[in-house]
Amino acid sequence: MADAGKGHACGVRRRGRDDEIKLVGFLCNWCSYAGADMAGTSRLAQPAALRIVRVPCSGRVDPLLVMKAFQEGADGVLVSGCHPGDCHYNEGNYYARRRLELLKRMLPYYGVEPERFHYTWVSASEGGRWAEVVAEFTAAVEPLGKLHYAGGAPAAAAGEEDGDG
Amino acid sequence: MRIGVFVCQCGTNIAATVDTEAVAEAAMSMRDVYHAESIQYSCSDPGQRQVIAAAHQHRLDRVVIAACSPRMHETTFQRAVIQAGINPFMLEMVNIREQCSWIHEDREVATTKAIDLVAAGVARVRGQVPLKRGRVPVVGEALVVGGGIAGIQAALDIADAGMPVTLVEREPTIGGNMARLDKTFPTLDCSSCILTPRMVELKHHENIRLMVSSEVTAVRGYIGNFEVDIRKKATCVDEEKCTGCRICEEKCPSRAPDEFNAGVGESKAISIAFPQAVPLVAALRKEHCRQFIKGKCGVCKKVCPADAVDYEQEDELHTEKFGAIIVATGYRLFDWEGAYPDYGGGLYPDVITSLQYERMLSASGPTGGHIVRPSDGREPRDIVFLSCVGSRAESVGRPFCCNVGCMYIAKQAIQTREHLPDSRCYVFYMDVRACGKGYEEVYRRAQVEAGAVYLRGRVGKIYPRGDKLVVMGTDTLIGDQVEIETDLVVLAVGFAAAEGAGELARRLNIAYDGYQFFTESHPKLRPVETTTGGIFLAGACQGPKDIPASVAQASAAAAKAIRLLSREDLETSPMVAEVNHMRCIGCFKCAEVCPYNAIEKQKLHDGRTVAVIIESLCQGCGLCNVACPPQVISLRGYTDNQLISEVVEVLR
Amino acid sequence: MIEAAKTIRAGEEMLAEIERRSGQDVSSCYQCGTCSSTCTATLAFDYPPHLFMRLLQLGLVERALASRTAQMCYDCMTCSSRCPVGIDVADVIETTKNIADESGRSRPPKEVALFRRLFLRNVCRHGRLHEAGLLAWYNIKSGQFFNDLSLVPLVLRKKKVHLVPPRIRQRRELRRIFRQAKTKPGAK
Amino acid sequence: MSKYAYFPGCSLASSSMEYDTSFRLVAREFGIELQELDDWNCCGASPAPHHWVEVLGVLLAARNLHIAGAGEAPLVAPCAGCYNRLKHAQYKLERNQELRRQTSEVLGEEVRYQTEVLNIVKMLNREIKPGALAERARERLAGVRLAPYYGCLLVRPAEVIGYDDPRDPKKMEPLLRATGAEVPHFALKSECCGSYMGLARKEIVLRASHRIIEAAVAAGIDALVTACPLCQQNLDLRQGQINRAFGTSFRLPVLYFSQAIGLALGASPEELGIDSLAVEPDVDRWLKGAA
Ligand SMILES: Cc1cc2nc3c(=O)[nH]c(=O)nc-3n(C[C@H](O)[C@H](O)[C@H](O)COP(=O)(O)OP(=O)(O)OC[C@H]3O[C@@H](n4cnc5c(N)ncnc54)[C@H](O)[C@@H]3O)c2cc1C
Ligand SMILES: Cc1cc2nc3c(=O)[nH]c(=O)nc-3n(C[C@H](O)[C@H](O)[C@H](O)COP(=O)(O)OP(=O)(O)OC[C@H]3O[C@@H](n4cnc5c(N)ncnc54)[C@H](O)[C@@H]3O)c2cc1C
Ligand code: SF4
Ligand code: SF4
Ligand code: SF4
Ligand code: SF4
Ligand code: SF4
Ligand code: SF4
Ligand code: SF4
Ligand code: SF4
Repeated sequence: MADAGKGHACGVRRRGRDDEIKLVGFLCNWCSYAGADMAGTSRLAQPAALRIVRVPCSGRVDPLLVMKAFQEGADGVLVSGCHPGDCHYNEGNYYARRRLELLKRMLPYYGVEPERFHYTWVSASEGGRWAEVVAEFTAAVEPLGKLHYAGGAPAAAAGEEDGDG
Repeated sequence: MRIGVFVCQCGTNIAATVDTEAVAEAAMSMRDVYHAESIQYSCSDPGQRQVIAAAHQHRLDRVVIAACSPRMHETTFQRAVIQAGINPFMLEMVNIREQCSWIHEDREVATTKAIDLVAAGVARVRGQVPLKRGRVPVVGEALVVGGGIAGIQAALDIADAGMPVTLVEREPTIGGNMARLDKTFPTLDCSSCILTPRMVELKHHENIRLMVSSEVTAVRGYIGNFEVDIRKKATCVDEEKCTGCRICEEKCPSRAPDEFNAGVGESKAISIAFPQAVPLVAALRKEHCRQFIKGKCGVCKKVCPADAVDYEQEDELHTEKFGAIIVATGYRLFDWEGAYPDYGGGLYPDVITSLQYERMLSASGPTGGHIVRPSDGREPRDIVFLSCVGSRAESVGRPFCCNVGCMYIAKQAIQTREHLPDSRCYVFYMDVRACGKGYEEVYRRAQVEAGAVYLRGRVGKIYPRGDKLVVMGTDTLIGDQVEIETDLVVLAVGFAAAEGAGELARRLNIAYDGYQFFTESHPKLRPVETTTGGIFLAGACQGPKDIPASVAQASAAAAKAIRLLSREDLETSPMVAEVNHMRCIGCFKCAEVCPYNAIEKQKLHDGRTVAVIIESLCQGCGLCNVACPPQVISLRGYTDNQLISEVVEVLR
Repeated sequence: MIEAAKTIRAGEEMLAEIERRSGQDVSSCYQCGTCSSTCTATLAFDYPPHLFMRLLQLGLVERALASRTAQMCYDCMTCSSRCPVGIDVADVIETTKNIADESGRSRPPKEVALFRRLFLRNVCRHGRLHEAGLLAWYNIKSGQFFNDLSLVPLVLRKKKVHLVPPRIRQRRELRRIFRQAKTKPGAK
Repeated sequence: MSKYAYFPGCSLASSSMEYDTSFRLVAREFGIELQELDDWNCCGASPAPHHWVEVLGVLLAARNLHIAGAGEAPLVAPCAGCYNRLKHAQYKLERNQELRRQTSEVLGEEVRYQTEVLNIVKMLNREIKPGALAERARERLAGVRLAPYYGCLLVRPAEVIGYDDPRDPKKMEPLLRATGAEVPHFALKSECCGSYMGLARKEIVLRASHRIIEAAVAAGIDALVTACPLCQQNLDLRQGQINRAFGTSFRLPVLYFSQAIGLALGASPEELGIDSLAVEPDVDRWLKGAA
């Protein structure tokens, strides 16, 4: 792994092999992130393509963020939150579901196969289920191969508009 | 900006699969990283000391720990970096154990992934700013709304803990529905024997201020700092002067419905609901009083020996501050008449509700404890009970279980046998729900000792035949129709939320369900909290409940309130949302989605109305961040920039 | 004895068909018996409505198809209007009955089948019902010569019968309708 | 002057002629024109949807709807059974394209099925204001206790009929009150009378109708008022059979809705076919009582 980290933060080289898919998973802190922890504690082997980004609530996941991930080279994006009715913030996952449903329907217009996006529920106690989700999602995206995103930036890419900068 | 990265080996837990040295080396080439090293056990004391020392040595201002899940040790390392003089929010934990070493086998793959994750952590901490927990002072007094058994219990618990409490009750007396009951399951002890002492204790408690005939009309503020408007309605009786002699009631010529007795019997325009009322003062109902309808009477004023009657009395408006609020507004019976034309819809005098029956059983009730048919005053021989009226019936929009019907039917059947040894009770039921401690025993007693005949099935029709009632039902166990010609029918009518519960909820900004029962914050783990900080629930206002459950919940709510009131001020999480006021367009899409009502409107000097976040209420869910059309809200710690930079790094 | 684990599986498909065509969810019946409590036809049923629902729940669809309940229910909808769950019980029964009809599993009691046959023949022939004719034929064919005979003098006195059958002009169209209905079973 | 296409149905054309005559009379009195539907056929009544296939029931009713569809006027069907079949057919045709196609095929042209169909209660409520009736009735039936009996077919199923409450129908009441009569609550007003089982399973009808009559008599009701020939026959024509079967001696008149209104208008019992009822009410006493 001698050259593993040479790519600078603003650099060009890609970590890992070029032909491997990369997936991003947005996980809510209270249920799914804990579920993934449980899968780890139980040593449940999983495909390695997924990278987890922790968010407080699946309701924090902006569709623009998902599009941004595709734009940055994600071959698939997974969002996982608490089960309906179990949301730590009561209703955050309902909002998430509504928005992300819409997003899923829009994806083909950006040239992204809908299979590359998945929204699911995993609770803190469902380590086994989490491992299955990862395996299934990876298996679903793998045959599609790498995404060559051509959709352009969806209107006003979220980052540039940030309030705290 | 000087970032230090510490890659934990966790013994071999991580190091066996991830090349921690390589990860550290890779980290060194990341922007703003001035130090990176691999540590054997970072959470151990020596490990923590190593981090602190490195921080000093390299003048670090941000720290990334690549180790186990933040859910495991985030606080451990927050404490460590504080010792190194670094703001605890400038720490980022990267999970390379649960998410990496423990779930992968291939060392190369795992190491690459670990580097990705570390890069994301570095990117994220780079966007972090020092945050400070806020503090808000707490008003040390509690408000309890509703004076049923739940409200009484909660008020006493808080007052006993030495904190002042105001109890606001809408009726002229406290006691709620329990005061109307005769005996109470599971032990079948007398309701007023156990309730009255508490009511009296409450009245005389030095820490409790009792406001009857009063209602909450507006609520402002937030946890620790509520400002509440309370309207005390004019009852035309001076509470200080009235001695409760009831002479006025005796002499008053105007009849009025007797709500306390659930419509069994009649009352007067000026009256005291029941002999054990607290406070024991009369109240005048203007809508039934001649003095107010016709402008002449004045009898009560004349006869009152204490000169307590005052027709000129006006409503009083009080505004008070409280740190915590407990809502305990209880229930009423579902309005069954319109929903059940098949049961006569209220037309048959001998079809009564269980609460009316309860009043009849009560020795202090309108019939002096005699069970009689309202139509002709005769003692009934056969009595049919119907469970689940207005409960478990989607067709009338009431799918839920009333939770107490089965038990009070059993109780009433036992009592009926005691009152009328020759009588027989028939109970139509679907399931008998007797799940509490000692409950099944009561149900069995009703069957075995009191000889109640349980018929498994529902009733389709009730109609009069002469002076009797014909009940047409089914016994599903035998699979045939059953008809019972009976003297009296008692309906176990389901629970509905208290009158005006929805309105009160809107004033308090708490959530309620489609039946206007208030919604708890989490059905299992936060059963007495509401989604609004500082407001708690007790008793049947949250859902159908019996007395033991109401009291337990009341004490739990009191404990939560005490916990809050015992603090001088409140620490707030800094990971809250923030609005860029310059660019807010005042659309309030954010406020629509906020589950905690943490967003307020504020008028700026330039005339614009913008959103402001009340930090003590915001729980940091980030819904508003996503909802804001011009994207001018950001959630601290999870800003768009931070999340995007993380995404960029893991995908590199 | 009912081997429930087997019967439920075996009846699954037929039940799904009944549920689809009636739009009712049979599993939502909680066996309260309200439907049965005021059904006037139970006298002629082998299973009162709630047990009919139970048969379906347990996958005993064949029993339901062959039941007198399916045949004798006259769709008064008293049951449906009272079901606390809001199930249209009558529709479930009617749907089952239609399926029994279509698949030739229908076994209405003799006299009921006869009454219906005669009724329809009567209508098919004249276009309108000739009540006196129906009564007469029914009594002859069923062998119950004295059925409702007690009503005859009353009916005659009250001038409630027409001995000459009514007739419509377009009888040919009517026959077409009957033929069509026979050849297009189950257009639902 | 309002105009209606009129579908009498088989019963009104034979065994329930008094319903037909009284209905025509009431219509005439209020200046409503009834145009009998040309060459109408039996609507299939109750057995049709149960035989062979439900399609027949729809086809039979559809032919009538189709004829009515040629005109402008809404269609009134006083027989609750016919009304129910016609509404059912409409309901199914509206929702089932295949059925619509088949029906059109048989009829030889695109089926017209959307004509508004009314029962007698809805129609009279539309045409007669209770106040107007009360004015003409001048309390003629005062002191008489008339209770409406709706039965099943007039009000159920709610989603097809869409008029009145299927469990607690009330729409006959305003006009009945306007006759001057007392209209007490009748608990069994929408209980089933046993339907068309009179021939094949008489015991059902006898038991069901007995319960209704017994309850009415117990409630001190002078006469039941119905809008269904089947109910009327079960309760009236078979009352003798009921008495024999249950050892009772009820003599409870069961009038048609139009007869009750006709009496209030001052029509003679003969004009209204009161004498065709098996249990004849003592109309003279009723009218005297009021006077
Ligand atoms: C027939 C019957 C028999 C029962 N028998 C038993 C039994 O044997 N054992 C048992 O354990 N349980 C029994 N119960 C249940 C028992 O009544 C309840 O569990 C209990 O009363 C709930 O207490 P609560 O304080 O939550 O509500 P409540 O008793 O309803 O008290 C609520 C109080 O809040 C007041 N209020 C309402 N709205 C407002 C407002 N906006 N502002 C100010 N005040 C307001 C009301 O006036 C009332 O005083 C029975 C219930 C019924 C119907
Ligand atoms: C099959 C099943 C399914 C269930 N499903 C649900 C469900 O879906 N939802 C639900 O709400 N409830 C459910 N429950 C009920 C639920 O398990 C209990 O309500 C809950 O676990 C009770 O928690 P507890 O803390 O009171 O007791 P426990 O969970 O029993 O905890 C008691 C603890 O005390 C310890 N202990 C015991 N004695 C001593 C001692 N002398 N000294 C020190 N420690 C001691 C024990 O080791 C134990 O850790 C279910 C129960 C069962 C049996
Ligand atoms: S108001 Fe006067 S008369 Fe009435 S109870 Fe009070 S003291 Fe007695
Ligand atoms: S003024 Fe007269 S009517 Fe009114 S409460 Fe007093 S005594 Fe009763
Ligand atoms: S507690 Fe009993 S009576 Fe009440 S709804 Fe539940 S099952 Fe019915
Ligand atoms: S004992 Fe348990 S399983 Fe049985 S009825 Fe009670 S709660 Fe249900
Ligand atoms: S959604 Fe955004 S722009 Fe609209 S009010 Fe809230 S902060 Fe302001
Ligand atoms: S982050 Fe959540 S709780 Fe905080 S203001 Fe926004 S929506 Fe409300
Ligand atoms: S519709 Fe059939 S099952 Fe239902 S009540 Fe009527 S006859 Fe009985
Ligand atoms: S009334 Fe409804 S729920 Fe009850 S047994 Fe009948 S179908 Fe089932």
